Formats: sequence, C-alpha cells, structure tokens
Amino acid sequence: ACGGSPADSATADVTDPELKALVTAAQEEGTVVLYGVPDEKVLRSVADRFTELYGVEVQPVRLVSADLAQRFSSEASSGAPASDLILMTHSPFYADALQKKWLTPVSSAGIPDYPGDYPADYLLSDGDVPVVSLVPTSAVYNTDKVSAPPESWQDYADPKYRGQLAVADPATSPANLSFWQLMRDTYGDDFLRGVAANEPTWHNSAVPGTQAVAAGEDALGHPGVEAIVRNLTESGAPVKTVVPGPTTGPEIALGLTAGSEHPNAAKLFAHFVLSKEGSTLLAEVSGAGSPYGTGLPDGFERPQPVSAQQEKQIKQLLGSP
Amino acid sequence: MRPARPFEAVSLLIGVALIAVVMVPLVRVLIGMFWVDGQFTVRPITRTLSLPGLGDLLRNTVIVVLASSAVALVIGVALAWLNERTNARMGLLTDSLPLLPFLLPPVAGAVGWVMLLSPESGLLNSWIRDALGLVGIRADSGPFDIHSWYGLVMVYAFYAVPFVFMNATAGFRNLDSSLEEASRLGGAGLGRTLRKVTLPLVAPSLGAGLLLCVWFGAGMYSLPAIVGTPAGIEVLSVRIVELLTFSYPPDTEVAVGLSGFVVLFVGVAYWLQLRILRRGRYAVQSGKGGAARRIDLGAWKWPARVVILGYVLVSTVLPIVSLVLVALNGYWTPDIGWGSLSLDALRQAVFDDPITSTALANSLGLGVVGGLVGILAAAAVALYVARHRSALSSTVDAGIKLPAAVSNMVIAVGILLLFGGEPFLLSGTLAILLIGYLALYLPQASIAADAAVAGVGDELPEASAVSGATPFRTFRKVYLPLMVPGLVAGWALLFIRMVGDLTASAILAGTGNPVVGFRILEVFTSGSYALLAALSTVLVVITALVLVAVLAYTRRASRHGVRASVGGV
Amino acid sequence: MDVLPTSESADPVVRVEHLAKRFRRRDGSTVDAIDDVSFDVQAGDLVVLLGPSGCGKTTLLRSIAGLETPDDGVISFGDRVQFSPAEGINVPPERRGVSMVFQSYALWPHMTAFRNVAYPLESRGPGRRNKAETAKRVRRALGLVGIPELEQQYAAQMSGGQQQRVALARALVSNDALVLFDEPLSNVDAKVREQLRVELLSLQRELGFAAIFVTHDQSEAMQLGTRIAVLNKGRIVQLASPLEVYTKPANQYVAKFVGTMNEVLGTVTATKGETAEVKTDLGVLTGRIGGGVDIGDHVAAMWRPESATLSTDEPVAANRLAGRVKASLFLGAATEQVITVDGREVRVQVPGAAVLPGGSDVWIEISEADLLVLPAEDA
Amino acid sequence: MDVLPTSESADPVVRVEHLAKRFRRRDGSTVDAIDDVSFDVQAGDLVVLLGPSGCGKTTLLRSIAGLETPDDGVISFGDRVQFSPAEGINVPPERRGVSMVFQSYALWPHMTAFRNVAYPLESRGPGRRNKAETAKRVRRALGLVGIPELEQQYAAQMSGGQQQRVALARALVSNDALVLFDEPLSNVDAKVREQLRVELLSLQRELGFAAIFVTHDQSEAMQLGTRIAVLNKGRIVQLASPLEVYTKPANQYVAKFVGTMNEVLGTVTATKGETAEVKTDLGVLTGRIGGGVDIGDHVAAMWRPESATLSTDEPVAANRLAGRVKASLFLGAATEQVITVDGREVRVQVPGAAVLPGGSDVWIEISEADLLVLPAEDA
Ligand SMILES: Nc1ncnc2c1ncn2[C@@H]1O[C@H](COP(=O)(O)OP(=O)(O)OP(=O)(O)O)[C@@H](O)[C@H]1O
Ligand SMILES: Nc1ncnc2c1ncn2[C@@H]1O[C@H](COP(=O)(O)OP(=O)(O)OP(=O)(O)O)[C@@H](O)[C@H]1O
Ligand SMILES: [Mg+2]
Ligand SMILES: [Mg+2]
Repeated sequence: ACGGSPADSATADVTDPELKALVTAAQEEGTVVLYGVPDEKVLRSVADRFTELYGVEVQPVRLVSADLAQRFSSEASSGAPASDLILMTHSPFYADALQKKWLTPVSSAGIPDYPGDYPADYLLSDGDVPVVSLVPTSAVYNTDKVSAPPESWQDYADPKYRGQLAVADPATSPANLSFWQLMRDTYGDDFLRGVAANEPTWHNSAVPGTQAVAAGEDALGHPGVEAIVRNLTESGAPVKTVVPGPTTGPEIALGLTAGSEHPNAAKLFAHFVLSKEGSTLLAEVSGAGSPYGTGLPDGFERPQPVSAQQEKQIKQLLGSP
Repeated sequence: MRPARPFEAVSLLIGVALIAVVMVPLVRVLIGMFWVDGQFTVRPITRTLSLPGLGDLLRNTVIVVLASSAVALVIGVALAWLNERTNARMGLLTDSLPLLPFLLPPVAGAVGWVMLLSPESGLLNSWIRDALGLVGIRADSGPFDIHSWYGLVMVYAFYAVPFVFMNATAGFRNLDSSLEEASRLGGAGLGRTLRKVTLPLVAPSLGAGLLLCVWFGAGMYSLPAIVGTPAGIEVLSVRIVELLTFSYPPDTEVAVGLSGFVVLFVGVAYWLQLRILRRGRYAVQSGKGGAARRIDLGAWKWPARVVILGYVLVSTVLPIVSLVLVALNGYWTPDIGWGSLSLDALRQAVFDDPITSTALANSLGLGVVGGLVGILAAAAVALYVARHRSALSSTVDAGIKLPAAVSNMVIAVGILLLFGGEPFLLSGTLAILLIGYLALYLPQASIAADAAVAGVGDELPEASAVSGATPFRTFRKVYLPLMVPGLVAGWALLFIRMVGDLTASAILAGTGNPVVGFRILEVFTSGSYALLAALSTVLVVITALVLVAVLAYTRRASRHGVRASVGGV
Repeated sequence: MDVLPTSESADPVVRVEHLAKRFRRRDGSTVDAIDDVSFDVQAGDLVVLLGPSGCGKTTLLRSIAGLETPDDGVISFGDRVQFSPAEGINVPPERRGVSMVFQSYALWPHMTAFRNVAYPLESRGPGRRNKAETAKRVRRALGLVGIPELEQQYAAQMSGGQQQRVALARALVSNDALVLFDEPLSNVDAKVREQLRVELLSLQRELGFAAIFVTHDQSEAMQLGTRIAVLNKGRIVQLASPLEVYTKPANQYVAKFVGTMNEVLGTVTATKGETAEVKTDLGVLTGRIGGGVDIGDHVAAMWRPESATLSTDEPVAANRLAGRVKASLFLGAATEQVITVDGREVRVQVPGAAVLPGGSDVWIEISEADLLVLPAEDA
Repeated sequence: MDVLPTSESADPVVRVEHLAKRFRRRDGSTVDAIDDVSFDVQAGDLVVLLGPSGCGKTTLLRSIAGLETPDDGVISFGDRVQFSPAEGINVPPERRGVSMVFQSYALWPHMTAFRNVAYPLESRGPGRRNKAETAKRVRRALGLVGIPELEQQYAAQMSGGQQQRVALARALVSNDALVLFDEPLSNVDAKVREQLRVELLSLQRELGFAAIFVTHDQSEAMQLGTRIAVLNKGRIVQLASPLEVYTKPANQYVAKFVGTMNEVLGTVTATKGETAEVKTDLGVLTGRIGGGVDIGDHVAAMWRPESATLSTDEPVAANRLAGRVKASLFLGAATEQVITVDGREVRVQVPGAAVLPGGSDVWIEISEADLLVLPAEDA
C-alpha cells in the first residue's frame, strides 16, 4: 500500500485522445497476461518499461513455442483463455487460431496508430498478424577452443571441427529448416555433406547444444540463441555468438487473445510493442532484429517455408535423425 | 443382502468421482480421434503403422527398457537383499539412500549425468583423466561417453532401481526366514539358497518391481531426449512428444497411436505379473513364527556395506554433486573455478525470484494438500474394495489404477479441456493443478492405501462390529488409527511426486499458479543449467527431508505392531 | 443390552433353525459350509461346536454373530429374530448385542488394555453411560480375568495368555446374554491353556451368560461343554452332554473323533436285547448295541484304551484277546500300551507308570458294557 | 553324509560343552538365552528339550544346527568339531550335515512335495547322484511318512498334517545321523498331532537317527523322549528319562512344569531315612524326600492328582485330607475332581467317568511314596 499503485507512477506523456482512453481503460484492468517465447529476461525488460510508461502490470509466461501453442489452444478451446496476448514464432498456428476465432485480428482490434507507419513487409495476413521480432540464426562458439570467430558458415564443414559440432536437429523447428535450405541455396549441397562428415552431435533443442559448447564439449554450436548465450556469458562462460554470413531465423508475431480478460491492456501492450520504441527495445534486449531495421545482421533473409520434399533432402544431406 | 450403508455409499462415490476425472478426458480424446465428422475412422491406426522408422523406434525402446530393467533388477534385488536379509543394513541410511533417485526430477538427473560423463567436458571424465594423467596416461576425451547405449541404459537403470528396491524390500521383509534356513540345512550354500529358494519366493514382488520399471521406462521422456538423442537413439516417448510439440497443429493421431504401443508394452508386463501372481506359489506372510532373522555376513559385512554405499555414491551423489557444483559455478565446465564458487545462482533461482518463491510455496502446499486428499480418498476406495469383493468393486479398483498406463501428457491436456472452461472455469487456478496431480498420482496412492488396508486385516474391524460399533465408528476408531503409518507413508510418496511433477505442471500451471515443476521447465528451456541445478538441488533437499522424516516415523510406528512402508520400504 | 437371561424366560438365548450357508470356491465348486443346522442354546448353557478342520464351525459362529450372511434359515435371540431371509431381516453385527472372542485375540494394537475393554461400552451406549461408570465396569472386567494391573499396557507388551485375558474381559464387559468363542485358546501355551479353561468355566458359571465355543480339541470340548455339538461336513451329527458323547457316541464318526477308540470290523451274528455278538477277525466279541444294528449287518466293534484291562493269565471274560506288547508309552498319569493282536495294533491305557517289557505276552479283557457295536460307515 | 551311527563308535552323535549365548535386547538389556549348557546325544537317542516359552530351547537347537553363532562353548558331531571359538571353527549350516524340521513346516511353496524332498539330496551331492537314484530315495522317504500319493502336490494344496509329513520326509531323506525338531507338531490339529507323534517315534526307532526335539508340551515330551532335558532360563535343570523326570523331579520347578502337581508349603519337623514329616497348613504330611532337605527347612509337599485316592469314609493312612467337591470335570479317560480343602483347591484325578455331586464331602488319601518333599524355591 505504500508508494501508490503503478497507475499513479505512469510516466508516459500521452496526448492522443484515442490512446488516452485506451490507457485509462487498461489501467482500470490493471494487468496483462503475456504468453511469449522470448527469454524470460527479455520479456521482463520490455514489460518493465511498459509498466513504467503506462502503469499497467505485465505477467509474462515464458515457454517454448510448442508448449505455448499446446496451452493456448487447450485453453482457447475450453473457452477460458488465460492469456491476453501472445508473442509466438510465426507458424500456421496463427492462421488456424484466427480462423477458429481464438485470436482477434490485430488490424480490426482498434489499436491506436495501427498499422500507421509499421513496415508493411511485416504485416502478415493483411495486417492481422504483425511480426514484431526477427531472430537471426547465429553461430555459437567456445572462445577457449576457437581462437578466432568463424568467418563463414563453411567452417562448420571444416574437417578440423570433426566431432566438435553441437547442432540442433533441423526438424525441431521450421526456422531451422529454412536456415539449412538457405545454406543449400548459398553454398550447395556439398556444404551440408561436409557438415555431416564432421559427425555433429544432434540435440533436440538449442539448449543442450549451447551448454555443451559453453562447457567445451564441442567447439561450434548451431543455432546460437542470443538469450541463452547472454545468460552464460554473464556467468563467465567462454562462449560467444557470431553471424558468419547470410542467415535467416524465426519471426515472432503478435496475437491478441479473443475474449481475454484484459483486452484493453492487451491492446495497449500491442501498441507499445508495435511502436518504434517498443520494437527497438525488444530488439536490443533480445539481441534480435526489429522490423524497423535495428539489430538485423547483413545478409539476413526472411525465412521461407520449406517443403516436405526439401525437408527430406536436408535431413538426408545432414544425416540428422 | 443388507442395504448399502451410508458410509460405504460415500466411499463408492469418491471412487467413481476420481475415476471420472481421469476417464472422461481420456474418452473424449479417443472419441475425437476415431469419430471424425460423424463417422468412425481407423486412420490413426493406419497412419501410425505406416510411420517411417517405426521398426527402429520400437526396437530401440524395447532394448532400452528391457536392458535397463534387467540391470535395475539385479542392482535393486542385490541392494534390497543386503539391506533386508543380512546384517549389512545400516538403519535409516541404507533404507532411504537407494530411494534418492526418486527425488531428483529426471530432467535434472539427465542433465546431471550429461555434465558428468560427456566425453570431453564431463566432470567425472575430466577427473578420471586427471587421475590417469598422474600415472602417465593422457587423453583428451573419455573414458566414458554418456551419449551411448550403455550411458542411456545406465541412467534409465538408476531411475528404475528404486522401483525394484522398494518392491523387493517388501518381499524380503515378509519372507519367513525359516524357508531359507531349511535350505541351508539341506546343504545349500548362500548362493544356491538365494537362487533356488529366496528369489523364486519373492517372484511376485520382483514382478511388480519389473512392471513398474517397464511402466516408467516406456513413458520416460527427459532421459532419452537429453541423453539418447545426441547418441542417435530415438525412442517412442521422445517421438510422441515431438509429434505433439514440434509442429503445429500437433499430430495427435499418430502420437496417440504410438501411445498404443506404450500401453501394449505395459500391458504385456502387467499380464506377465498377473501370471506370476496367479500361480500362487510364492511366500505369503505367515502369522506366527515368521520372525525374520538376518544372515550374518561375517567378514563380508563391511565389503557389502561399501558396495551399497558405493552404489549410492555413483548413482545419486555424483549427479547431485555435479548439479550443485554447476549451480555454484554458474555454468557447466570441467574447469570448475573452485575459488570463485558462489551461491549467486542458488539465490537468484530460488530466493530472489518472486515467482520461484511463490512456485515453491504453491508446490509445497499442493503436495501437502494433494497428498492428503489423494491418500484419504484412495483409502476410502481401498477399504470399499477390500470389503466388497464384487464385479463393481474390481472395476473401481482397476479404474483407479488405470492412469498409470496412459501418457501423462494426454491426461493433463484432457483435464485442462474438461475443467478449464465452462462450467468449472478452473484454468490457471491451483484447483486444476490439484485435480491434475490427483488424476496422475492416484495409482500410487491407491497401491499404498491397498497395502495399508491389507495390513489391518479382517479380524480387528470384525471385533469392532461385534462390539457394537457402527461402520463409521469402526473406520474412525480401528481402521484409521491402524492405517495411519501406512497412509503417512503413502502421503509422503504423493507429496514427493506432486512437488516434483513436471508433466501436469507444464500444461496446467502458469503465472496465476506457478509451481516448481513449471519453473524447472522454464529454466531448462531458457538454457540456464545453473538455475536448473540450483532449483533441483533445493527440491531434492526438501523432499529428502520429508522422506527421511516419514521413514523414521514409520519405523517408530511399528511399536504397536502396525506395519507401514513408503512404497514397500 | 444388560439383560441377563432369567430362568423364567421361555425363549432360548439363541435359536438356530435350518441354517444353511454355501460357499463358492475359486475353482467354481461349491461347499456346504453349514447344511440345515438347528439347535437352541439355553441360558447358562455352554455349547461346544466340535469337529475337524473345515467342518463349518467358524462359519456357523460367524453367522450367529452377523459377520456372515447365511443363505437360508432363521436365527433368533430370545424373542427377537436376527436373521430371516423370508422376513427380509438381517440385523448387522453391531446391533445384535453379542460378544465374541477371536482366535487371534483381535486386540486393537493402538489401544491399551483399558481402552480395548472400554470400547464395547462406549460403542454401544455413547452418551448413555458416564466415564466413571465405564471405568468401574472395565476395571471389574479386568479384575474378573485376573489382570487388573495391566490396564495401561498395549497388546504388544503382553504375553499371549495375558492378551487372551484382555480379549475375554472385552467380551464380558458388556454383560451380553450370549458370548461366542472361536477357538480362543488355540494360540496360547499348553500350560496357560489349561489354566484359562478352568478360569473361563468358573467365569461362565459365575456370570451366567450363555456361550457357544468352537474348538477342534476334544479334551477341551469335554472339559468345557455343558453340551457338545459334534459337526461333520456342515451338519450336526450329535448334540449331547460330554459324558453321553463320550460313552454313547451316535455313530462311528463321533466315536472315533471324540477320544481314542480301538476298532475291529465284523458282522453281527446274534442280538439279545441291548447286546450283540459280532464275528470279527479277532474272534467273536460281544458288546452293547450303540445304534440300529441287526443280524448280518456290517458293524464296528469299538472300545476305549482305558476301558480294557491287561493280565498275564487268560481271563474268563467273554471278550478276551491274546497279544504281545509292542511299545509302552509313559504319559505321566497313565501309560499307553501298544499291543499287537493278530498283526493289528490295539491300544490299552493303564493308570500310573507301568512300562511293560516289549515282546511280553499279555491278555486283553474288555467288559461287554465297554464294547460298543455301531454300524460301520464307509470310509 | 550317509553315515548311520554305529553302536561301536565311541563318540556321541552330538556333544555340547559349556555352550553360552547371550542376546542384546533392543532396550539395551542382555538375556542369557543359553547359559553354560553341556550334554551328549547318543546314537538312537531322542532328547527332548522341554521348557516354558523363552527359556532358550530354540536358541540351543539353532546353535547346534549352525544357524546361530554361540558366544562360547564347543559343539562336536562324532569326532568332528563343528563350533569352537577357541579353535576358530564355525562350520556353516550347509556343511554340518544335520537335518531340521521347522515349526512352520518351512516347505518351499514353489516346489512340489517331490522337489521339496529331493532338494537336500541335490544340494548336498550335485552331480554325485543320478536322477533315478534321487527319485528312488525321495519316493522311499515319502512312502515312509505315508504320503506317496502327494508327490506332485504343492504345499498350498495340502493340509497341515500332510505338510508336516513332507517336512519330515525332507529331513529324513538324506539319512543324517542327527535330526533336529523345533516344535514340529505345534501347528497341527490335536488329532493329527497325536497320530504324527506315534509315527515319528516309530520312524526314529526304525531308522535309528539321533534326534533333538524341542517342545513346551510336557505330554509330548514324555511320549517321545528317551531322555528329557528340562530347561529354565537357559540352563538345563534336569536331564533324565521321562519316568524319572515325572516321578523324581530334581526340584520344585521341574515338578510343577512337568504335569500337574498339588502343592502345600510347610516346614520339615522330622526326617527318617528317605522320608520327612512336614508341618503344613493342612496338617502334618509325611512324604518321600526328593532333594537335600533338613529339619527346619522351608519345603513344598507335592503330589500328583492321579496318585491321590478319594473315599467317603475317613481313611487310616497318614496323609489324609478332608474336603468338599467343588467341580467335576469329565476328561474322557478320567475325571478331574476339584476339591476345596481348608479354602484351597486340590485336584484329584480318578479313572473313568465319575462325576461327583458338587458340595459332597470327601476324604483324600495320599500314600507316603506318592508325596514328594522338595526344597521350596522362592517365587
Ligand atoms: N469365504 C469363503 N469362501 C469359500 N469357502 C469358504 C469360505 N469360508 C469358509 N469356506 C469353506 O467352508 C468350509 C467351512 O469353513 P469353516 O471356516 O467354517 O471351517 P472350520 O470348521 O472353522 O475349520 P477350522 O477348524 O479349520 O477353523 C470349509 O470347507 C472352507 O474351505
Ligand atoms: N535374535 C534375538 N535377539 C534378542 N533376543 C533374542 C533373540 N532370539 C531369542 N532371544 C531371546 O532369547 C531367549 C530365548 O529365546 P528362544 O527363542 O530360544 O526361546 P524358546 O525357548 O525357543 O521359546 P519359545 O517356546 O517361545 O519358542 C528369549 O528371552 C528371547 O527373547
Ligand atoms: Mg475355524
Ligand atoms: Mg522356540
């Protein structure tokens, strides 16, 4: 009871009447439940800034995409959604959810300034599903074992890294498949064969692989997840990420839960994340890219869907499970 | 026939309600699969059978499960025999230590072993290399590799040993030692006696232990995912989870189809166990003269103790030590900075983080309450079943034990679907977690309660009835006090399981109702082994304290000649 | 509950009529555990149910207590019907107001002796009796069975004999008109058993309750029963005083089950009033007719070891057998002589220590009155 | 193993010397379960260990079998030392070559009767004996105990008596010179027990093995033993033939433990050769001195119920007591009269059925030879 409610301490300077009304409505709701795939720390930082600006609390739930989709759809189909908005890797899930009316189309939700000057490339499904974050796939390496950072992805096929690769099974996510397809397109199939010849250790998520690189079990890992590596570096682990060449990566899209408990707070949060400030902040704290252009490495390409045929070929070339 | 008494009607009602909680969601999933657009379809079956690589999956699963069960059988029986039948026992120490792997969530255990036995950076490997270096043998990797068949089987086996140990212990404890002595006098030495007499006599207990091993092994996810996948060994459970999570929408059809194989494995194991039981030629507890005398190992006593403690050291202490070291060091590395170990991660993961603190409090509260509700309900049902040997009571009994054979994930999703929305609206509450835990762990509660009821026997309640006590008074004054030690033990088991649960928690917990299991998953997926280790360590410490306290209590409770055990121990 | 039976009451304490109970075994076969059993127990009566294992004693007792539901028949206590499927009556055990002593004591291990004994009082009349009254009655019951000092002990801290006494006190404390005993003494020491029997008897005579007592030990049955009901395969084959059962067994089964009998099979050659002449392998024997026996019938001639006498000279009596001593077993109060007669073993029991040298020739003499002629049953 | 003892062998089958075994109880106190026990068992001997519960019988037997390790003493079989801490010898049970029959039968439920009995043969001489030979011996053993037809049955399918016979066959099949029995008959029916005792005895006489038999039933001890060792608190208080133990008990403890005794305490007023005059509450009694007794000693005058006689007229004998009949218990072969003499209960046993009316006055007469005077022990 001391210090007053967060609403009193809101610092945002709001002039737009539409936004002002939304802020008031959001403050009345008081809190917003966010399901997100970005790292907990990232969600926390963005949430803190949001709370500081508008005096609305954020409760982030952080899980991997698959678990979130599982939860979200179970909750939605039972008619009792717990989330107010989601930040999830873009996938057919969004189309499905929109169609089942689990999500409110963002374009018709009445978010102030939307789409406004939001980069049009990133407005999917006619603006119903905006992409808010681009996570370029990077390489992760152990600074004790690798003297100079890899200069090209082709280092992964260098025989000196034989038995020194920790790679996530490409099948674990569509973004991984896109990445390897990009590699095929860029360097040719022989590159993938070269990686296979180095006998990588396959993991079924990025976590154990990155940990193995940090521990020195392997020298190079893939994919490097910025958030995990940051955690490790903060603890003093000898591990770094680098983007040695063209890359792609998952896109994180935003969705508004239909029939949620705090629709206005959700809209306000969406407004914040879609604004240049919010988007840039998200890009900075997560080490990812923003549609507004910050944080994207050279040679970044939007992920392309991979056909079942291509997926099979990739698996075959890499010799992955 | 006498009309049903109110007390019995209530027991029956509880049983049926508990079964409904599990069965309704399950049946809904099944109907949804086989009844598409108003007509019956066998597509899930045909799709499952045509899954590429199905043969490898099945073969790998069978090999891992059978091999680890066999190893666990040998180790578990040896430990239980030394502890129960010989003077190598060291009181509470050897009673409780082999159960420790129970307390370490498999995801933490798997990570612990990876950190110990990765070929290059495994702590244990590096220590062994250092030691070998002293005698001039140098190597850059090895000698062990956790990501291998033997590594996977070993880790599985460590987790399976408690099941065998618990059951074998119960079997040995009930064995009339004169059966063994008769064999010694017949001219058979210790070894032949063990082979020809002791083991065949406790066959049902060993069968029950093996059954649980298969049960556990066929459904286990974290161990094969973390240890097996890098070794290129894929098993059913991993594939099932992948089908449910790697793509959207989840391929429930094939996932449930594959679960059918899991149910099949467990079914076969169950059938074998039933056959052992049906033969009926095993030792049953004799009322009189069955004083269990321990075999004096003489000079072998201390070597035997060293073996027991050595096993505990390798199987449990090592992974926990590696978790603690990593938690203190901040990240996994073979070059532990001994000087700079700090409690930061521990503090950060457990005490500084408000959600974790809430999660811890929630989990402990749910464990206490859920354990209590679960064991009391199971006791009421067990009593009903024991007193009414009818078709209805057997159905209730079977129904309550069924969830053990079904994928936990399926049950958890089913419960969210059933209770999350109208009219219950329990989504995001502690109540839905409670229901989930109850549904998942009821079989264990039921087994514990059965044992507690069986321990009371028929005569004591009958004496109460003849003394003029109503059934409810008999329950309150005779059954309940006599069952308390058994129920407390059952409660402890439930408490440990519920506090350490990951599956139901992943689906049912959230910001509104965080629990430890959910936090562990979050921490794991966000990639901090140090936090994972810290959280697991705290969990192990708390549950171990509860376990030891309860074991000590049940030992003391035998004062009145009342038997009790924590899952047989 | 406190109604002690009065001798004026016309109704017996227990009346069992045409009771039947059939069990289905696991293999599908059925057993007639009780088969059309009827009997009465009067006030002050101690009826012993005697029979070999599996003859239905326990089932009968449990049916009376209400712990088992018979298939047919009527059970009434005094004028109150307790069980009658025809009338749809089946009073549950807690409302029948009988007490029972179980074979394995069945003391509640979590209660002291005092609490065990107080339990029936508290269960039957909660609120009706005050604490002081209960305590007084419990102490009196414990005093009656001779263990007032064990009040605060738990069962695990008592010897078998002491536990059995607590069980007895618990059955007696509520002063029921009927007390049931299911082999209550079979788990205690031979020495203690002897002692408890005598105490039980004097308690029963003193308190005047009616009792049904199950045993398969015939000497126990003889010592305790005012009447003995000998059971065979679920049926009562004889219900009479111990003396009558011993000396006038209704048939060969009872004769052999109660006490030791020497037996020779033969054919009746002549009858004269109450006596019959039987031609046997050991010669012609004359004895008292113990059941419907006619000339030409296949019969068993039977006599007790203690009713024969031994002599070295040939006696003049009609029933005399020449034999040779095979073994002498000293039993303490008596000596049992195992004597071979024509290749068969015959037992003769003589009082005191009389160890005869093995191999010596002797004559066995049996009076006509002691030799019983009964129809031979097929094995 | 097949060495049957020959009478020429000078060594006893078993020799136990100064054996001692102390247990530590859970509460920290210690019990002398065996306290300096020495005795021999000769070939063909059947020594019964008799004593109350907890006197150390089982511990002694198990020590001989090698199942328990004593603290001190020597055990030898023939000329082979089996246990001697001084020499560092402790042969494990499986190499001692003795057989044992357990109270709870201890049949292996997963084996048929045949396999149970074959087990010792197979365990002791694996490879040495061929199958046919084993089968022959197993069948002979099962035949000996009278159950050749049960060969393929499992224990759960047999009655208690049958199970005990299988246990017996298993103990006899390897023809050991020594067989141990730990209350083998206490779990079977009274009727079957009687029968098994006789069979056991004739088997032992026939096969000639030496046996040690534990029981706390004195009538069993008397019937079976060639010698009885009466134990008290871990010590042998008397080791003698049954007749001697019964008629010449070494002290008051033995007298009271073996059979029933009437007892009056008193003081010796005069002694004359083997007889002593004792002043008691019931008057002056004269009897045979049964132990070191002197004038002025506090003694117990004791006599057996069956050695007194009853009469309605006052007898002339020196030892006569006037009493009143309290109860008559018909025992079958005899009737026990409970008679009140000066407020004490005295038991008199008379042969046959002789039920006296309660309350009638009688005289009890005890001959001098039947009245035993023994030093009184403190309770
Ligand atoms: N619950 C039951 N189910 C099937 N058969 C039963 C059951 N209870 C008793 N019987 C059978 O009924 C018969 C009578 O059993 P009961 O226990 O009354 O015998 P009993 O005379 O008391 O024997 P014992 O002297 O061994 O105690 C036996 O053949 C027994 O096997
Ligand atoms: N393992 C043990 N630990 C402690 N005390 C023991 C142990 N075994 C026996 N005793 C004690 O030693 C004494 C002798 O016991 P033992 O079993 O030899 O008696 P017993 O004569 O066979 O009695 P029973 O007739 O009851 O079988 C008893 O006081 C018993 O309590
Ligand atoms: Mg019975
Ligand atoms: Mg004993």
